[in-house]
Amino acid sequence: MSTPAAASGKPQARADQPKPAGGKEKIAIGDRFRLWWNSLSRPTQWAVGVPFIILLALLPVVRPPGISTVGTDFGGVMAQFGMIALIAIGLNVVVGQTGLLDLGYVGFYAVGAYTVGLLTSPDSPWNQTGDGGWLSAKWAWLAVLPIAVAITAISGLILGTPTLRLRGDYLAIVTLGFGEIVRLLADNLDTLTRGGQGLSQVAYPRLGESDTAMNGVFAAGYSNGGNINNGVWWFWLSLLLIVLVLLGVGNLERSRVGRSWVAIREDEDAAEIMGVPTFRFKLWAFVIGAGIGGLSGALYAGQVQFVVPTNFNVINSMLFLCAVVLGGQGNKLGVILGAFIVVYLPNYFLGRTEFLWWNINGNAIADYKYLFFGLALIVLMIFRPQGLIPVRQKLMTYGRQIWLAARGKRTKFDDNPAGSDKPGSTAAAEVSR
Amino acid sequence: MHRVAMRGALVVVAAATLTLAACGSKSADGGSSNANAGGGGTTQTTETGSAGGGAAGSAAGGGDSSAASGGGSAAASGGGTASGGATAIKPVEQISPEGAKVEQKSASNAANPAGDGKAKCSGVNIGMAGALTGANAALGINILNGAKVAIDEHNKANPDCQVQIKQFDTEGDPQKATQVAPSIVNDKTVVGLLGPAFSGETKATEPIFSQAGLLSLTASATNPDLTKQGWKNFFRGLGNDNSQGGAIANYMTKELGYKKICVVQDDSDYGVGLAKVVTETLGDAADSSCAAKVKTGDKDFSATVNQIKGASPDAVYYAGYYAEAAPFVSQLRGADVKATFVSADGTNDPQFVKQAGNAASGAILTCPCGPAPADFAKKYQDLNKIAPGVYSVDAYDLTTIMLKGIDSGITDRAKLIDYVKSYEGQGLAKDYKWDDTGELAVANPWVYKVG
Amino acid sequence: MTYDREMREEGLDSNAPGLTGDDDEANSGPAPSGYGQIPDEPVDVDVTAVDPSLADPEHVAEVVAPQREIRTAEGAPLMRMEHVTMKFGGLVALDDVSFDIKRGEILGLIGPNGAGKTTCFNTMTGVYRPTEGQVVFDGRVLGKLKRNEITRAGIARTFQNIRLFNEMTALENVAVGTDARHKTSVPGALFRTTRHRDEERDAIDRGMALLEFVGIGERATEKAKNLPYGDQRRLEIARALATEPKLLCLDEPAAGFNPAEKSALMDLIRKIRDDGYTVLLIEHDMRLVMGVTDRIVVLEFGRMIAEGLPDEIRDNEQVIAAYLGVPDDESA
Amino acid sequence: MSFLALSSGPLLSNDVISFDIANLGRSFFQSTLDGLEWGAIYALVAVGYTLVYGVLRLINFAHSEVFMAGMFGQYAALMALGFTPNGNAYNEGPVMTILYLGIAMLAGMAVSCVVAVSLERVAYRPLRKRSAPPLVFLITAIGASFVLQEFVHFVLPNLTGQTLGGVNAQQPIKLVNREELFSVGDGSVSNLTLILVLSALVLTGITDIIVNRTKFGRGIRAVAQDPTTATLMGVSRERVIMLTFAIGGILAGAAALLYTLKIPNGIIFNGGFILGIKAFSAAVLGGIGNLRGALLGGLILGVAENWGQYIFGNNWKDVIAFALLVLVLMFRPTGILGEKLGRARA
Repeated sequence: MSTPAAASGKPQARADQPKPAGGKEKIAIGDRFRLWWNSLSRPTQWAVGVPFIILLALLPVVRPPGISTVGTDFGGVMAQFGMIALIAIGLNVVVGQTGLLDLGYVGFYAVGAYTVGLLTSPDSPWNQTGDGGWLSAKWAWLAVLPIAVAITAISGLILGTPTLRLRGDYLAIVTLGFGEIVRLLADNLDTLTRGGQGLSQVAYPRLGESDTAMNGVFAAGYSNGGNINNGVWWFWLSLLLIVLVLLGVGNLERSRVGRSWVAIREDEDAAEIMGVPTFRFKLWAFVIGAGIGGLSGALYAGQVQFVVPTNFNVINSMLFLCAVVLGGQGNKLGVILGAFIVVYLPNYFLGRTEFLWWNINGNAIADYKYLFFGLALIVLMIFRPQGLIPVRQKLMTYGRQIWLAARGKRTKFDDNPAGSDKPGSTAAAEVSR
Repeated sequence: MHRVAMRGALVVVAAATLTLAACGSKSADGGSSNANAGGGGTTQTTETGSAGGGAAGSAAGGGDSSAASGGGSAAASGGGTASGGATAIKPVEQISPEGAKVEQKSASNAANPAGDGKAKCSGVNIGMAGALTGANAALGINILNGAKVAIDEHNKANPDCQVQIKQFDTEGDPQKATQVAPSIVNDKTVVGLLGPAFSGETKATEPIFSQAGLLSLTASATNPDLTKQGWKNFFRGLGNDNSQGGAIANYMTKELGYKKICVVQDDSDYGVGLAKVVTETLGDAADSSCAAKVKTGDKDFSATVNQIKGASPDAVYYAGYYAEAAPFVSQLRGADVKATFVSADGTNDPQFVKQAGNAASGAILTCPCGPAPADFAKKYQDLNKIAPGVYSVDAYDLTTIMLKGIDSGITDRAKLIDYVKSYEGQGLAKDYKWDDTGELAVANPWVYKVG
Repeated sequence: MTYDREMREEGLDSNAPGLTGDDDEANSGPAPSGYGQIPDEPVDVDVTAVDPSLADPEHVAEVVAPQREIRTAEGAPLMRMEHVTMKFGGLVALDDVSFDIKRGEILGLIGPNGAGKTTCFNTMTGVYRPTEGQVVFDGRVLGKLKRNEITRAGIARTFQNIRLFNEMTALENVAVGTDARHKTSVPGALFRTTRHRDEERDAIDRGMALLEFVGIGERATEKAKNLPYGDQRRLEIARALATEPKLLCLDEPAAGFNPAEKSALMDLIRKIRDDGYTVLLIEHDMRLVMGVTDRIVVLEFGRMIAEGLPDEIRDNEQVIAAYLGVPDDESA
Repeated sequence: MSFLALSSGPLLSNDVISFDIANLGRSFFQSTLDGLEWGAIYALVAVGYTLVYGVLRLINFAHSEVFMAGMFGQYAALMALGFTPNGNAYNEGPVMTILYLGIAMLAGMAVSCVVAVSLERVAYRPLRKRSAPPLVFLITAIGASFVLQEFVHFVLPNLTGQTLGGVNAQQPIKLVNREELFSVGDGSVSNLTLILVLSALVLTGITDIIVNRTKFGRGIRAVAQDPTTATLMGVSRERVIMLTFAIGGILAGAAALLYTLKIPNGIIFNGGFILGIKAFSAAVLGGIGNLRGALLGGLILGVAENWGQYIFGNNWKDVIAFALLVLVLMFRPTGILGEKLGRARA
């Protein structure tokens, strides 16, 4: 976003607008943050956002005692969080922004993982990493990554073309069926996928190979002796991909595409009548969501180096949906928080025997996670269906111009009139920009 | 008015049900109290475990598994007669890879975790990794409890060497396991690991343990591939699927003289691998026209049963878990298929007999695990409040081996690996001596029969 | 009932029975708000800060109708209904209806309840395909066009029960309308091509101008659902105008308005016409129709019973009979 | 079907998916009879989906758990009657067996009904009051489904002294042994076949009569067609909705008993999930909102997937059911008999 004022040459007068004085001090923190953030130039926004991301990236390296997990490796948990966060972002495009309930999203995750598995596992008849294959062992994973994304996106196209004409609730069931079919196919086509035996020794990025880390930093056994192990590296990789995907999805959101998606979600018929080619944009949402799901699946296959159908149960679809709904449908940062909760909380309790001042059986709590998530879904839907961080989408590329114009008069409001503007939500929504 | 009437009817029915349920729980108590006590096993999601993931409960097969004890009399009618007496899984014999019977040694020379009581150590612990929660928890808990018996005996006898067992829950999920593994490695007090329990998670995590030079001694992961990866730290404390499958196949053709056998497999790693070995070893005796595949979680096998009925085989070999084996054998018998039902450790569980009832009788089940001697079963019961299950004895033996290593003064991981590599001795379940790859030098499975 | 079913199968009836409670046809007010919403603070936009030239109404009017054809080809037929018959099952909703809409006029379509106004309207806007006869718009037969293509062909409409995109701001609502003329799609947006940037700029410039044109420029950043009822109606009109239509169809735009609001609406409709648009108006309120339209078509029981200037219609006996036959206080 | 196309592709040879049409020919009648038995169960569960959908436009995703609760309900009642689960068949004589089955069925119906109605009360009604969008209902239903399953999985065993629920299937109580009555071609018609198919016909028949002929039914149809007018005409919408859930629950309870007669080992916390999806497919197949469609769809789905499993093998059964669902929705989303509750044909 280059400075819009300069580009259009029109809103020069803005700076000269008389601003009613005296109100500024009384704006709520969230508003002030948002105003401040919106007034920053793009480079400054980056300058603030990047350290925050770096801080997040350092979390599994520092492992603060109260935050780190006990029963499992925090780095590994964060790696899983990264993958589920990607999934949540992808699913959010479909469910949160376009309003298409996809209960078979795990199918795309599986397609992505199996694409990598089939092309790089020595167990697969289509393995391309060995003799005569066109993939070098060193770059196999990175080379297959775009292929996995593309194939998953195509699978989204294949599923979406016939089904996206259906009503919303039918679509939910069809996608559920699709998710199951993908898993059952992976199970039944055992000459290809080895069925329940799974595909092992899937390729992973061979980076940072050295004497101490013979297979690179992404290999299963890697650890630098301290807190940095392969899980942390996978987390960093996912974080990088999350930022890239967020930029892309953000660009889409603040454009005609995002407006069309939200319009379809709000009122599909009205959108169609207002000239939105709804089918085409629903298909785009499906394809983009699928591609992101496939990307996450490819990460999964690389990290675990082992793909097997049981990991792609429908119940995982529900868990992904949980992440999106919990965090706040439509809000990119919200669903990332949702993914964090879904992954982190059960792991947090795992192996823990005390929490604050109580003695607890952490394993039992972790065991009951679906019960808790189910309850959370019901309660949330009744009392706060918009999720923890409600959506505050920005749908105009040059929307900042309007925000700045609104600012002049806004300071007239002495107090935050609604009082419901969660500081976190605005912060989150803005960082995503 | 209708509304009132309907509400009233609802309340009456609900109250009646509750009353019935309340009375009933008392009268039916005797026969059902241990319906779940033996622990669970896989239900619908088998995860990736290849080691008898579903196997749980008492493999001891002794009289203590009062699975279907007594024919329940229908109290309400007074005249109810249920067919069926006490059936249980009983050990028959130990067999060699060729299917021949092997003479058992007495267990009196088995290694004792108590040692001489003079061991000195501090800050040395043993880790245990396996599913402790989730659908596959039963197996992990059997192993953990078996290990606890050994630790308990050791710590009581050796006041100067108190060893703890640190539990790490993997849920049997490979991805979860890769998250847990670094925690185990980073806990420097853990010198040896009992586990991982399943083959899938072992595949995923062993590079981590291998890299860290941590002894990994599994009591239940039976996938043959695991010892072919060149891991120097991995030892398997029981026979793999090949030894079990090969032996039972030979046993069926040579000892029992079966000519025609239908091999049915489920879709788990375990079932697929086992069925492959059995089919290969059976050779011509395996009838491909009635070979079938089923799914974990299936309860209806009508097509497969019909197929088998048409082939009239001497035996049906099922490679899979008890949750499917029980309805499968019931439906086979219901369709008047008289062929012997043969299966392996996945089915070797009291739940199998409970759920299949009389249909299970005569079934032949193998297990690389040995039956629990009576005094072990008693100690186990006293400590853990439930009966020992599949792999409990093996876990006890393996923990004992690690404890003996610790008692001999070993405090670092590399030395413990060396100790196990050169170990040779008798345990409660079998003799322990490993070859270069980490397989047991002699691994003879046990044959059990439901009767 | 039959209408209801057809509507539902067309998926048009957003308030289909069931989930949304008891507000079906009866509630034509703003969509039920309050479900799971976080109230947003009202924000007023300084329109001239966005674009100083918006202070000039002439400029605004020009931006609003970029391709306006004021007084060109005025009076030539823009849309022709040619012997249109519409049947639902055995029920004849429209029976051999023929009339024209001429460029630059405001045509009123009236009739008592159940006369087939809405069916006629839906046929004209391409929601229904006529059982017999055809609708010719600007030389093209509205036969096989998809609904979004019809909009791009130049027919825009508002809804009797307001159907805005509630979670979007007023400006974003209008921007969706402007998108009907935009060409870039996912690749353009993803990589921020020049054309995409131009179109986004156009969305803001025209969007703000349209909001200012209908008189709600200050509320540009407010969510549609939080706008007052009257502003929502205006926003719907702005959104329809954003698609750059040749024909603007207004479906009972004055429903729920008080006399003062109605008179303001009449001014707005005239202003739209003067800006070069052709307007089709369906309305219950006779006073409003008589006051603003150039020509009126009257339907009863699916048949066209009269067509003419407002004064002629006022004196038409058939029309009087039709309206007196139904005790309808609004016709007074 | 979609996977047939796969098998003829150049990359996949026939051993990827092997099929044997002749096998179906050999067992044509048997597979059809098996399919009808399944179809009967699907049909009864499908009625619950169809009724609720017809009235509320809501896919009651948790209906599979209503069915599951019914299985546990009838099981508990049988235990209360003194039957000890032992996996073997009891022989009580025809009169007593029918009596016991009747009690068990009533208990199953009662439990299912209570669960269904409470679900409506606790989860759906608050949403209706807030005019929530359909997606919110569906997500709530998924949450409710989780909660009910996990309740039986973890909580129920603790409440019942490990007697009910838990990770394992319940030890079966078999009251009826499958016995052949007569044979048709290669198939044998057993006592169970008759019980299942006749029960399904009778129960859906009764429901059809209730919906189409009684005052209650008129209320249901009125609300299904036009809630506003129905309310104006004095029909209590809330009561009709509750009644709808109750009827759906009762039939699911009946289906639960029939299911356990057929598959005695099926009583487990997650035993309803896949069956529920298939029953929903059956409802869609017949035309959701259409009672007779549910019966027809159930029978067709049951037969189709059984034929399929004879052709492709046991492990393809679910794929066939789901593929059928996808195909139906793609090509005839209104199902075989079309939608709309109470627009009775006849």
